[in-house]
Amino acid sequence: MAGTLSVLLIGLPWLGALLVWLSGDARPKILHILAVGTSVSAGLLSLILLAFAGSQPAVNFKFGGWFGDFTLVADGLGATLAAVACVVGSLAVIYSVDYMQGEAQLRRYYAFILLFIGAMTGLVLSGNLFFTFFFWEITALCSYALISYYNDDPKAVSGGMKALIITQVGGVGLLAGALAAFSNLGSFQIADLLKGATSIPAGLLAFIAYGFLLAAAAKSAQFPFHTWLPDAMEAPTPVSALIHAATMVNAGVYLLARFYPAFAQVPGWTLAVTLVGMLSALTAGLMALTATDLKRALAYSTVSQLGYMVYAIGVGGVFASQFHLLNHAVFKALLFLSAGAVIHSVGTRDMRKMGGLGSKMPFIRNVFIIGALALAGVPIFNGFWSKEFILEAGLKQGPVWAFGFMLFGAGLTAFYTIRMTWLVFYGQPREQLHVHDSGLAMKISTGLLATGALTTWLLAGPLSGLMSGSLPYHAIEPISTINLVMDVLTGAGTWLALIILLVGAGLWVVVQRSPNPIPQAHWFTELMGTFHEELVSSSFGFEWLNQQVVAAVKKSAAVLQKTQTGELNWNILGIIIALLAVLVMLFWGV
Amino acid sequence: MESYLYLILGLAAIVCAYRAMISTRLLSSILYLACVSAMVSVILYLLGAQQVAVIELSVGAGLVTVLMVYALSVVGDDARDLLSVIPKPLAILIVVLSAFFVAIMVFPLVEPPLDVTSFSLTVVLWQQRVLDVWIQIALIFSGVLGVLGLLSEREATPISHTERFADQIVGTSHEEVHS
Amino acid sequence: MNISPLNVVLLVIIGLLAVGIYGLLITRNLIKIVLVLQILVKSAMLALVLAGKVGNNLGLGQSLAATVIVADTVVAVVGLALAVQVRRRFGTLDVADISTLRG
Amino acid sequence: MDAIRFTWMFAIPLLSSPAIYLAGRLGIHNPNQKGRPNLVRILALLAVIATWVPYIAAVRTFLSGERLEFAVESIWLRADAISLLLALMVLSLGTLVVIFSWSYMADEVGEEKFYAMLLAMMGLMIGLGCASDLFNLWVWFEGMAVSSYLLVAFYREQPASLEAGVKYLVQSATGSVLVLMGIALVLANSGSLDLAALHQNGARWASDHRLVSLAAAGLFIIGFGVKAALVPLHTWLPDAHSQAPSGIRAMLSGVVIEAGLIAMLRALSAIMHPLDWRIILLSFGALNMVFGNLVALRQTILKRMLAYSSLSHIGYILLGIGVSLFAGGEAAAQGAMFHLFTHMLMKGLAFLAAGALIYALYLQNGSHHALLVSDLAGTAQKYPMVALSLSIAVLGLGGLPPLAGFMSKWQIFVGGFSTQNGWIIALMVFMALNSVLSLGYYAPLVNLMYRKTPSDAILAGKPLPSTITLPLIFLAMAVVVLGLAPGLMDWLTAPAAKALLGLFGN
Repeated sequence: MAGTLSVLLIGLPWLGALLVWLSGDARPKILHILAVGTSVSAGLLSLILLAFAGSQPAVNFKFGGWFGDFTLVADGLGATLAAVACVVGSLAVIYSVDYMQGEAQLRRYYAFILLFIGAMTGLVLSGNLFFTFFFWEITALCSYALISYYNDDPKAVSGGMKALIITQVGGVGLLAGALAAFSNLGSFQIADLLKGATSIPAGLLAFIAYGFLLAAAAKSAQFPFHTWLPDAMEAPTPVSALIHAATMVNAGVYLLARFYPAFAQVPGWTLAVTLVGMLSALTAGLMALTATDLKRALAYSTVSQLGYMVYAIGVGGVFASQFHLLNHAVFKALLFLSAGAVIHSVGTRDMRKMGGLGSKMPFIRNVFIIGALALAGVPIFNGFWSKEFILEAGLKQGPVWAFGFMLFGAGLTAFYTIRMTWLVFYGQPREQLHVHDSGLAMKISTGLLATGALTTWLLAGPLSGLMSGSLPYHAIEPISTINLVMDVLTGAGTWLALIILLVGAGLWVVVQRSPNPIPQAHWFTELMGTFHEELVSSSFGFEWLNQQVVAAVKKSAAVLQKTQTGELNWNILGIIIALLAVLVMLFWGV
Repeated sequence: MESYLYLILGLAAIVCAYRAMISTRLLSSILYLACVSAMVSVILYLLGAQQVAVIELSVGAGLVTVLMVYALSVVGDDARDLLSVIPKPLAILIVVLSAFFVAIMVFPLVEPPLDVTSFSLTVVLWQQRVLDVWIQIALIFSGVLGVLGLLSEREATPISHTERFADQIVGTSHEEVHS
Repeated sequence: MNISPLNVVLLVIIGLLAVGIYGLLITRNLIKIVLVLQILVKSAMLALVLAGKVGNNLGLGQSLAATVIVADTVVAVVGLALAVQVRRRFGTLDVADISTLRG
Repeated sequence: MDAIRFTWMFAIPLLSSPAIYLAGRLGIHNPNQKGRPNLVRILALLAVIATWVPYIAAVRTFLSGERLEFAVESIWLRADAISLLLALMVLSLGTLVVIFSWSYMADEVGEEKFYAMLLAMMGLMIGLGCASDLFNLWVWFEGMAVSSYLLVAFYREQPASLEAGVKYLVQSATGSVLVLMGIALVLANSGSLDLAALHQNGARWASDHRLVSLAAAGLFIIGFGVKAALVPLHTWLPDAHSQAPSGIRAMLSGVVIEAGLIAMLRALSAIMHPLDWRIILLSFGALNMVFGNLVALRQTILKRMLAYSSLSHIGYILLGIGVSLFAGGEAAAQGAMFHLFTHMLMKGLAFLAAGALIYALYLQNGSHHALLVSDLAGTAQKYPMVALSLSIAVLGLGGLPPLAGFMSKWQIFVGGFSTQNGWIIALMVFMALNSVLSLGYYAPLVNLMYRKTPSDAILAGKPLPSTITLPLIFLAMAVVVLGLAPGLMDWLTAPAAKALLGLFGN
C-alpha cells in the first residue's frame, strides 16, 4: 500500500505535468482542471500515506548500473514532508486558478508546478542518495523555470539564473558527499549510510558532512547563500508560497535532519550548523526589518525562520525543527498567498504605497493576521509552540550565546511582522489604489491554510509518535501534545521569549506613534534607511561577493576568448606549443 | 663516406626547403620545393627504396609541381612580402625547442642487425597491405569529389557576398598593378 | 664525431620537420602553406622509409611511404582547390586577411 | 557467421557513395527533375538503412560472444565493443542527418556531392573504429579527414566557410604528419604495426626504447588530438562547426571528434603504459572543460556556443577515460563511453535543432546569416517542437535530470570518487562546478525561447517540413528515455568499457 501510494505521489503530478504540457495553451480551462485534479488527488493520497508510514523501503526497484536500487522510504520524516509538499502544493494550485487567470503560456506554469510537486515528494521519500540528488536537481530546474516565468522581465530572468547557479553550486556538495559515501560504503542507500557512518574514516565522514551542509545551506538560502531567495520573489506568488516558502527551501533542513544521526559526531559539524542557522536568522531578520517590498520582506522572514530550523538541528532538536518546518510551511504559505491576493488586487508590491487596505479586503486581512501572529510566535498560533520548542531545545543543549541571539531574533520577528501588517492593512491609504476583493479560489486556499495555522500544533503528538516509530537512527522521544504544551509553558525560554516579543512589539508601537512614521523623515526611518542602503540592500556584503565572482568569471572568459585569434598561424602555434608541452611532460616523466 | 653523402644531400634539401619557405615569389618557392623533392628522392634511392624514390620523383617533383604551377596561374603570383603574424623570435624559439626535444628523445637510432629477407614493395603494397590501397581509393574519390565540389562553376555567383568583398578584390588588383 | 649514415638521415628528417613547422608558423600565403605542408609530408615519408630500413622491413616502409605520397597529394590538391576558391572569393591569399571568424 | 560479413558495415556506405554521386550527375541531365522525388536522397536513405542490417547482424554475433575479426592479407580488421559503439553513433546520427538533410539541402547545388561525401565519411569512420593496424588506422583517419574537408567548406560561395575549411585542412594535415612521424618511430623500433602484437610486446620494447616510445606517444596525442579538439589544438573547431551545413555540424560534433579520440586511444594503447600519460589526459580534460565553458559564455552566435560546449564535453569524456586509466575503474570507463553516446545524441539534437531554425529563419528566406542567440527569443510561439527539443538538448548537456547527460556525467563522477584519491576528487568537484557554470549559458537559451515577444527573425520565419522535425523528435525522445532508463545502453557501454580497459591491459 505504502509503495503504491509513494509511486502515485510522484507519478500522479508528473502525469499531470505531461498531460498539461500536451494539452497546449489554447484552452486554459482544461489546464486548470487537470492541474487542480492531479494535485488535489496527490494531496489527499499524501494524507493517506501518513497512515502507512514505516521505516522499511516501500518500493525497491533494481535500477542497475552505477545508480543503486531505486527505493522509496515513507518514514515519518519523508511522509510528513511529502504531505506538506502535496497539500500545500494543491492549495497553491487551487489558488492559481484565480491568480493566474488569463496569463499567457499557462501550461508552462502548471507543468512545472506539477513537475515540482512530484520531484519534491520524490526527494523526501527517496531512500537512495542518487535519487535524492536526481530529484534535488529537478526541483532546482523547476524553481528556475518558475522564477523566470515572466521571462520578458530581465529581473525575473536574472533572479532565476541566480537561484539556479547558487543552488547548483550547493548541489555539488550533495553530489560530492553522496559519491564519497558510495566510494566507502559501496551503496547509495541512505539507511546504509546512517547505519555505517561509524565505520567511515573520520576525514571522509567530515567531507560528506560538510558537503551536505553546503548543499543544505544553498538550498535553504542560509548564510552565506541567502542572497538568492529575495531575488526569487519575481516568481508568480503561488510559486513563492509553494517553492520558496513551504517546500523546496525546506529540502536543506530536511537533508540536515535526515543525516543528523550520522554527522552529529563529526567534530565541529553541529556547531557549524548552529552558527549557520543563527547567522541566517539574525541577518535575515534585520533585512526584513527594513524591506519595503512585501514579498521580499516575507522572503527575508522565510530565511530567518529556516535559520531557526537549522539552528534547532544544530542543537540536536531534530523533532523541534521538523515540527517548526510543518507549522512554518502552513503559516508562511498562508502569508504568501494572502500577500499575493493583496498584490494581485492593488498591482504593486511596494508596502509604502499600500496602507488601509484592511477595510477593503477584510477576509484577506483576517487570514493574513492569523499568519502574522503565527510567524511572530504569539501563543495559541502554531508558530508559537514550535518556535518555543526550538528555543527550549537551544537553551537545554546548545551554547548560551547562540540562545541569546535567537531570543533577540524572536524580538526582531515580532517587530517586523507587526510593521508589515500595519503598513499593508492599517493606517491611512497612502496612494489611491484600485482595490477589489479576492476570488473564491483564493479564499478557499487561504481559508484552509488559516485553519491550519490555528490547529497544526495539535499534531505535535502524532507527529512525534510517527517519527520516533519510523526513524530508527534518530532517537526521537515521542511526546504527547499535552506534554509539549506543558514543556513549553513551563520552560524559562518561553517567558523570556514572550518578554522579548513584547519589547519588540512595544518598540513598534513607540515608533509608529510618532506623527508620520513612513515614509517621511523620522529618526527611526532615517536610521533604517541608511542601514538599508549600506548593508541590507547588499545582503551584508554578500551581494557584492556574488557580483565579484560573476565578474571574475566573465573577465577570465574574455581573456580566454582573445586566444581564439582566428589566424591560422597562431592556431598552428597552439599545436606546436602543445606538442612541446606534452613532450616535455613525457620526457620528465610527469 | 656514406654519412657525408647523406649529410650533403640532406643539407641541400633543408636549404632548399628553407628557400622555398622564405622566397617572396611563389614560382621560385615551387621550384625550390621540386628541388627538395629531388633531394629526398636521391636519399630514398640511396637508402635502397628505389621504387618509392621513383614515385616521389614523379609525383612529388613532377605532379605536385605541375599542380602548383597550375594553381598559381589561376590565382596569380602574389609578390607582396608578407610579414609574419607571429613574432619570428618566438616562432624560432618554439620550433628549435620542439626539434631539440624530438631529437634527444629519438636519437640515436639503433642500427639494424644483419639484413634479413624483406619483401619487395610490390608484394607488400599489393598483397600484404592491399587494404590500405582499397581505402586509398575511397580517399582519392573523396579528394576528387572535394576538388570538383570546390571548383566546379555551375552556379551563379551569389550577389550579397560578392558585394561585400568586391572592394577587396578591386583593392588587390590595384596593388598588383603597382607592383 | 662518428654518426652512422642512418642517423644522419634521422637528423635530416628532424631538420626538414623543423623547417616545415617554422614555415607553417610564419607563412601567410595560402598556396605557400600547402607547399610547406608538402615539405612536412616529405619528411614524414622519409621517416617511414627509414623506419622500414631500420626495422628490417624496407618493403613495408616503402609501401607506407607510397601510400602517404598518394594520400597527401590528394590533400595538397584539395588544399590548392581551396586556395583557388579563397582567392576568388576574398581576392587575397593571405591567411591573416581572410580571418573573419574569431573569438 | 562468416567473419567477413561485419565488414559490410563500412563497405555499404563506401560503395554507395560513388553510386549516389553518379546517380546525381546523371539526374542533372534529366529535364523532369523538378517534379520527381530526387534519386540522390532516396539512394542515400536506402544506403544508410541498408547499413543497419550488417550492423545489427554484427551486434548479434558480438553479443553471442563470437569475435568479429577479419584479415585482409596481413592487416586485421577487428570490431570490438568500442568499434560497435562508434559504428552505432555514426549510423544513428548519420541516418537522422540524411533524413534531416532531405529538405535542408534540397535547394543546394551539389546535393549529390553532399550525400556522397556524407556516406563516404560515415563508412570511413565506421572502418576507423575497426582498424587494428597502426598505419591502416592512419589511412582510415586521413580518409575521414579528406572526406570532411569538402563538407566543411560546402557553402563555397560563403567566404567564411572557405576560411573554416582552410583552417580545418591545414590543422588536420599538420596533425596527420605528426601521426606519421609517430608511426615511423614505432615501426623503426618494433618492426611491427599490428596493434595487438605491439600491445603484447609493448612492455618489452617500451622499456628498451623508453624515450622513443614516449616521443611517439606525444606525437600521437598531438596528431590525433587535433581532430579530437584537445584545447590548444582546438582552434579549427569553432570555425568549422559554425560554417558547415547543419547536418555536418551535428556529425562533426557528435561523431568526428569522438572518432579522433578513439583513434588516439587505439594508437596509444599499442605503445605505452597508461601510467605514463594519464596525467596528460587529465590535464587536457580539465583544460578543455574550463576553456570550453568559459568561452562559450561569451558567444553570441548559437552554433559557436554549441561548438565550444563540445570542447567542454570532450573534456568530461577525457576525464572519465583518464580516471579509469588511473585506477582501472570500470565505472569511469563506462561513464566515458556512455557520455560519448549521450553527447552524440544531445549535441546532434542541439545542432539539428539549431539547423532547423536556420532553415526556417534564414535559408528559406535566401540568407546565410548566422543564427544569433538573440534570434531565439520567442521560438516556442512558432516552433514549439524545435524549442522543446533544443531545450531538452541544452538542459541535457548542462547535466540536468531527468535527461541523458545527467546520467552519463553521474557515471563519470562515480568512477572518479571511487578512486578515493584526493586529486581526482578535487578534479571531479571541479568538473561538477564546470557543469554548473555551463548552465550559465544553457539555461538562458531555454528562457529566451519561451519568451512571449518573438524576435523579428522568428516572426519572418517559414514553416518547417516534417523531414526536419522528425529527427528532432526522435533524438529528443532518446535523450529523455536514456535519462529515465540509462540501463538501456549497458549492453554496449559495459563491454566497451571493458574493451577500453583491455586496450591498456588493465
